[in-house]
Amino acid sequence: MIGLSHYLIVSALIFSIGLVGVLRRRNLLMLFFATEVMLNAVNIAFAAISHYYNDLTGQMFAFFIIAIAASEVAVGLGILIVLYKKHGTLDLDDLAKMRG
Amino acid sequence: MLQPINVSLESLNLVTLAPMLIAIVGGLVILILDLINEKLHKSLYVMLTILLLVVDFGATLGLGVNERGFFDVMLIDGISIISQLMIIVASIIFIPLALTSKRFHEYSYPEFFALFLFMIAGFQFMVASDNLILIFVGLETASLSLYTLIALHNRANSFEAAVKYFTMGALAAAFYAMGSAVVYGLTGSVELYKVAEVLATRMNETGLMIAIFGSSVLLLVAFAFKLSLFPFHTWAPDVYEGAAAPLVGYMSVVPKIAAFVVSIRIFGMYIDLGVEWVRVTLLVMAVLTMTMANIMALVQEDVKRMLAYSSISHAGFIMAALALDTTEGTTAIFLYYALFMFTNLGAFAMLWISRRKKKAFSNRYDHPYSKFAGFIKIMPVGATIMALFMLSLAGVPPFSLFWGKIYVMQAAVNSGYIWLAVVMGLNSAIAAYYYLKLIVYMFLMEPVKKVDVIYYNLSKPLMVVIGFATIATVGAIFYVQPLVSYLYYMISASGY
Amino acid sequence: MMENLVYIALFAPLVSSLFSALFGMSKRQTFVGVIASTLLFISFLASATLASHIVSTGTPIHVTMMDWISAGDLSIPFGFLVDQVSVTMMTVVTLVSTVVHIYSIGYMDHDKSFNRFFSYLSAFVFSMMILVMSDNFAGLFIGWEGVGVCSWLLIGFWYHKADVSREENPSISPSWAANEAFIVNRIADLGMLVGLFILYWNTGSLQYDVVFETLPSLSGSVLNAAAIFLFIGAMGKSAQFPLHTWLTDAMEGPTPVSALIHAATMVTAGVFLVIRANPLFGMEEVAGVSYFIAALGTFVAFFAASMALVNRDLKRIIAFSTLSQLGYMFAAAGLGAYWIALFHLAAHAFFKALLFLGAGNVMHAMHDELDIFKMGGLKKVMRPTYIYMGLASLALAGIPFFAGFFSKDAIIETAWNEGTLVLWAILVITAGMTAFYSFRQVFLTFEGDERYKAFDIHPHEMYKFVLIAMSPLALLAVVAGFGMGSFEHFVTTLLPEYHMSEHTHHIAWLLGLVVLVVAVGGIAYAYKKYAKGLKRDEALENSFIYQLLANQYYIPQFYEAFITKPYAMLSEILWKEVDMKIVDATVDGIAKLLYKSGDGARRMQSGNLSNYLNWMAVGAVLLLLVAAFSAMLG
Amino acid sequence: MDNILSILVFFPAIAGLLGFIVDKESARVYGITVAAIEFLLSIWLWVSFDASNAGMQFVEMIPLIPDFGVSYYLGVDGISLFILIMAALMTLIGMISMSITENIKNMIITLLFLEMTMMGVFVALDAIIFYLFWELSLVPMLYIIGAWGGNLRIYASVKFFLYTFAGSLIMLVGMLFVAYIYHNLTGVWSFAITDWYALVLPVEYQLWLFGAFFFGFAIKVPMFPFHTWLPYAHGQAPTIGSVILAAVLLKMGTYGFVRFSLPMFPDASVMMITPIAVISIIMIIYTAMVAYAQKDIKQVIAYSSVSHMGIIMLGIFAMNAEGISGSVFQMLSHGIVSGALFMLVGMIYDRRHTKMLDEFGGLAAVMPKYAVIFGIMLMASVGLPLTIGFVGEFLVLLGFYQISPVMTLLAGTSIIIGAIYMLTIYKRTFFGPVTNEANKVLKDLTPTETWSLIPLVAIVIWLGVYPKPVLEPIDNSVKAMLEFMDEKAITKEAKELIIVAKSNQGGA
Repeated sequence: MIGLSHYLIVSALIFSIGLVGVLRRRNLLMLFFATEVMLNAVNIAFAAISHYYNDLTGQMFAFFIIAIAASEVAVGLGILIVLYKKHGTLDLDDLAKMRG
Repeated sequence: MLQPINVSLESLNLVTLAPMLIAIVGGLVILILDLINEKLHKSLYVMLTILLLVVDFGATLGLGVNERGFFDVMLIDGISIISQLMIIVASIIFIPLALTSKRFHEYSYPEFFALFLFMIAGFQFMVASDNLILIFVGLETASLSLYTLIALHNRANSFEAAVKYFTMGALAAAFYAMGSAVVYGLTGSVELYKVAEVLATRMNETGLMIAIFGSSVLLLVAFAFKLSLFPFHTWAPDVYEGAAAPLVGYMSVVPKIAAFVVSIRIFGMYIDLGVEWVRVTLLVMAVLTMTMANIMALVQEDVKRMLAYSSISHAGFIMAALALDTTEGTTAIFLYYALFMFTNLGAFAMLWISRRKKKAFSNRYDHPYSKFAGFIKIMPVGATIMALFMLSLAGVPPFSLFWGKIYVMQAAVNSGYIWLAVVMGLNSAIAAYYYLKLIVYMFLMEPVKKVDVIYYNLSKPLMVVIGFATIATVGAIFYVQPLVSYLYYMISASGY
Repeated sequence: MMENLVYIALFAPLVSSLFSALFGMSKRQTFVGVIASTLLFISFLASATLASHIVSTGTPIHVTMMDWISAGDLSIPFGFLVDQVSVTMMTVVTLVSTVVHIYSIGYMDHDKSFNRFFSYLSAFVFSMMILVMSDNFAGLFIGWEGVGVCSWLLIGFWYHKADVSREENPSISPSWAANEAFIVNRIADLGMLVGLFILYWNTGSLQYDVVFETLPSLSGSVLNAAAIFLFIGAMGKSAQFPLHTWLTDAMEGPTPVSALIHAATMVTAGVFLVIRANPLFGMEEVAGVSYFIAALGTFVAFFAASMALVNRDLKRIIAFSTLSQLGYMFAAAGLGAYWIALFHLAAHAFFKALLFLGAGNVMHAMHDELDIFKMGGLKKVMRPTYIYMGLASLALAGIPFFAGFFSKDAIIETAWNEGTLVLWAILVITAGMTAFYSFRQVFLTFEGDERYKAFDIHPHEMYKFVLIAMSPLALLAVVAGFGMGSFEHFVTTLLPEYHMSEHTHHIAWLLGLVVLVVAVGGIAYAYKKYAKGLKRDEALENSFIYQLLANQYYIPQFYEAFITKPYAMLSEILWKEVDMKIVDATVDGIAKLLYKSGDGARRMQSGNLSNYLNWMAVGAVLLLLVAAFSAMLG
Repeated sequence: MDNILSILVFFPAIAGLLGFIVDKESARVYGITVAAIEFLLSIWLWVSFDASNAGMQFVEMIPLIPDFGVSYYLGVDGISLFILIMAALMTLIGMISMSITENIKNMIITLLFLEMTMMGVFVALDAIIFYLFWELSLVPMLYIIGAWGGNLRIYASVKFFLYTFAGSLIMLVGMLFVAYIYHNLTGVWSFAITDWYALVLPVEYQLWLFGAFFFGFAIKVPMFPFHTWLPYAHGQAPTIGSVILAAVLLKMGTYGFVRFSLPMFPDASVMMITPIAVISIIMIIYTAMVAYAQKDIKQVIAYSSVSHMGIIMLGIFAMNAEGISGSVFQMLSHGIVSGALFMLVGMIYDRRHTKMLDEFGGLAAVMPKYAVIFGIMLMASVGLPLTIGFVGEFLVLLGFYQISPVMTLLAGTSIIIGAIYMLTIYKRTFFGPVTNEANKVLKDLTPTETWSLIPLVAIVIWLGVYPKPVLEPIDNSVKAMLEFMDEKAITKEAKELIIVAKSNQGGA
């Protein structure tokens, strides 16, 4: 029987995968995807907990997260496009003009 | 069969939403105006924004203390009112800085002003709710607007800054969301007051602690990022360097006020529940933040970057006040920011007036120290005012921040954290070095180049803003009393 | 009326000093000297009148001018006490001063700082008057320090002279000698101050009368401590071993200064202090200290005389002799014969001043040449001076019936009387040495062949008025001794009486004869050796003893090598190694450490976004760790 | 005029603000006039001061931040009165003798602000107001040293600022803690020193607080080993800066000990006598030796300041009226004398642009007036009786003898080693032949210089001969303070060691 804890473990695993992605990826676009993965992991957790408590709040939160993730992508991609126009690359190792 | 939802308009208490709605509607109005006529001058938008903010201010002022509204997700308690007021005041001071004598193209976009107003609404939502969902929505609304505002400065550095901020912000958002999920899983609620109730009954369960660990650490990461606490501060210097000076001044105050309010609600709750290690963790972070930021600020070559580190260090100071979790500590947070706001905005405004399109003094920096060498000879009044801001930041009495500092330190002493007060004192001494460095450059050195146009960007509105900041900085001794007593009243009224 | 006289006696020198100071920077004005001398003479007259008043009435005059310092329970007034002891000193001081002032008009004739000289000289007299007249220890200390400063100013009067090596001039330079004198005196002054503190905290006052009244109720250790520290003070001013080196170096000053300060008055202040504080020094409890004073005095008498034996410098010989005579005075005071000490003090003042002034004449004549080996036969051109110096030397040698005979003899007798035979023997031998070196000097200067001619010097006698001015001293050097009886009667109303025992009294003539024989022997030997001319004895002069004496037992060199130089070196080390490299470097080190750690810390700010994100993750882990730790600890 | 203290504090500040309008050419006259008026005001304060009243006079109190207990609370007693007058006098004389011409207007304005802070420190009776002026005084001094100083001026000024700033922040924590205790005991917030006096603290608290205040004061004094900023500050500062630094700013530290540490922590003060005395003796001997090794005249005087401050510190901890009154008097004496000495060094520096001892020699022949005044100041500095320097030094040593004869003896070496370095520089500067050609044509003091020094000479002699008008009010206040301390002390040792003057024991 698949219970709440299974969902949560899956969620945690996906979250970790996303986190590793954020830490290891060098391409900004991939990095954004990784954060989306993390947010979706959270969504799984919310949905599962919501079901567990039989309470709609969690699902509501999940919807909000989806919405926010979407706008994040919108804004993020916008910035990436200008950046790409300026730099011609999305490799974040090239993005270190400011330091110290 | 679902029952039709029957909600009375009165129980919604929509007036609690009024301030945010004013900002949002105002933003929309600006966008519509732009649709109607594309050639409107930025001064129109500036004044319009100010007007809207004044109305917003009035609406906030009119709110009654300790009210809930809109399905009880809005929480209008003392700290939400004072933080909203501070956010609005800071915004009112900030926005005239758009009226420089030279053109910076972001201000010619009406979108800038619309985004700005949306951002304010976002912050207002953050502080006016104890619902994790609404906080998240407010946080993201504000952050996304802010990323865009930074990027609008339209230089390579500002894009880099925006990307760094954005990426790390996204990660922090994920942490926040995960933290909320854990809290929700623990208690079945995302309303903090309910969370606190549930937790209070279950505090003796051993398994609970691990979950609290998880939730608080996850949330802490998210807010430590927002508050630029060590080691989550790494974005701050780069973003501050990349963004336009006034926006930096704004960023070092307003988002932090909002984040602090949320932190007070969340971590204050944990501390109140008796989770002592949250306090310890916060204190460790606070001390690390003020110290590390200070020593890194020592070696900066650029004034703006130095000020970035300095604001990080100040955030550490305030974090320590938060960790005390006493009414005085909480009052100290707001008092400190209320005073810091003027001085810091003033200082960045001074940088703003010296901003040139080309980097005349250094290949890398806009505002290297050497740019200000002999400033006293070029612009005596400007140098004196800048020096006043620096002295205030260093905590030299009677300038404004001194009062904030002693209030924080007194709060620490009162809670028995004398070592903390001593650490704060020593940090202030270290910090004095880099503020002094600028004063030394301005007053004691000869100008490096024959640049008589350092005050390149000066205009009347900027002078007004700077003048206002100066008066607020110098005359602090006269308004600290009413300010403290108001803040203390509001905060103790809302039970913090 | 008498009170006014007190003020006149005290302040006339001050007025004189201030008046001369007005012209201190202008060119030489004879009237400055004349007026100064007149004022000093007025002071002398006032003192003399006071003396006769005291003699006739026997009641001391005590005036309090005003408050000086009062803090806490301490209250020090400017109070002046004219009693038998102080009036003696006043008279002696003002008399010698007047003579010296007049003398200086002639002696300093060609000096461009003529006016300044009188200003300093009168200031000295003023300080000396405060010293002797004060009615409390603090006031005494004012004068004490005041004479010190004036001595500094006057020794260094010819400040423009450059430092030379010790071989060339044992005193290096006037300014060097002045500083030495001041600093050495300061060492003793510290002792004196501590003495005052002891007295104050135990008696609650610094007034002589209060202090002396309370003394009997104090414990022995306190009394001893007070006596020791006061005597340390006295040792400095009176140049007792080991603080004696400055006195011979002080001869760098103009000769009138040597006469007045370093012979007649200031150097006797130490003796005066012991006499003044006789209620303390005379106590049973401090007998040890008093005996030490006597022993030290005896030792110094011999020690100084030994150095005088071989010295070639006219003034230094007299200086050593002064030192030696101070030893005599201390011996008397230490043995309890205060009035004898005081008497010798007065008598010595007269003949020693005379001797110095005579030496000044010689020096003037010889164009500042002081080496007696380069003189000789001066009696032809300087007969009056010869007579004066001869008389003074006779007095010094203790030939009957000159002043020194009475006073010195009494001291030697006292030593016998106290049963301190060792002291007695040394004092007797010293008397012989005194006679020898005095006449060695006189003969080498005035008798024999005219060695100065080889150096192309044309000596000439001093001005007439100067010689006349010296006459009162000559007179006193001759006759003062006859006043001994009445003097005893006069001062012992205040000072403890001192009587020889029956036995001593009995053999007094024998004792006197012994001394006389020794003294005459000394003179005779000197005559034999030097009167006919100078025959240098290379072997003797190169002998160890001779060299030891000529180099003042190498004490100045010792001080230089073991005190002055190490002090300078230590100072240098403290500054460069400790202050700069440890104390200051620590402070700067902290600052640098902070700065360096800033440099280190900024490396985490690599600018690379990936790094930043990793830092966030690291931070999260750290937070977990901190949380776990504090949860476990809490 | 009940608010004369406010006038004293703010008159120079207002004048400083108005000074921005005054024309550059007239700035100097403006400054002198203002300083003269200020000085007259301070004299007026003295005239209307009631010498027989040992308590605070001309008290003003306006609550500023009542919620926090901060009020604008001023008052003056015998201890602070004369330091005020001296501060006004030294500012005036410093301005008159000032030779700076570059940026003169800025200098004048800075000096006027500095004067405000100095006045403020000595009249403040509220700890926060005290702290406010205390810190604020650093800023004008930083500018003076940094803008008109020598080659290392920036290093010196920053070091001065940061060092003092760091110390005083620890003191601030101490102040906050006292306020907290006061609040705990009474339920009222107050930073008023007079309120704090009433606190009887446990010994352990006293010790900690004493330590906290010690950092603030000791660095300012400066006590060994916190003294190294001073030689730099003095060495680099322009003459006027050194004069005011030595005359007034250093006194803030010792004044702090008298105003705060002693009456607030009597037991801790008594327990700390030995450590402080040891430090003081190190200051006295060690820095005097270091002074002897200096090659630069100004550095000699700078180090000698440290040495003299050691005497003052020793006197404060004598715990009897003789010592403390003497100490306060010595503050005045040191202010006048070292101020004058710095002015004198400045005058020769103006002529030769060097302060190195090697460059000089035989100046007495070339500049007799200068030599005379220097000599008088030197004698005052080594504590010659009948000069101002003796009274304080004598009383201090006398007072401390009560505590420890041995330490007094050690401290007393100051009269010897003080003479050593002072006479050495005097000899090397003024005596001997004039060897350096450049010195042969030196001009003696100008009338301005002479007349700015003569008042100081007059004071040096006047207060040496007749110190009573000054010593008496000081002594009254000190006696009252000691009596108060004695009553308040809780440990037996403290009760024993604090000596209440007999003349003051009437009631008991």
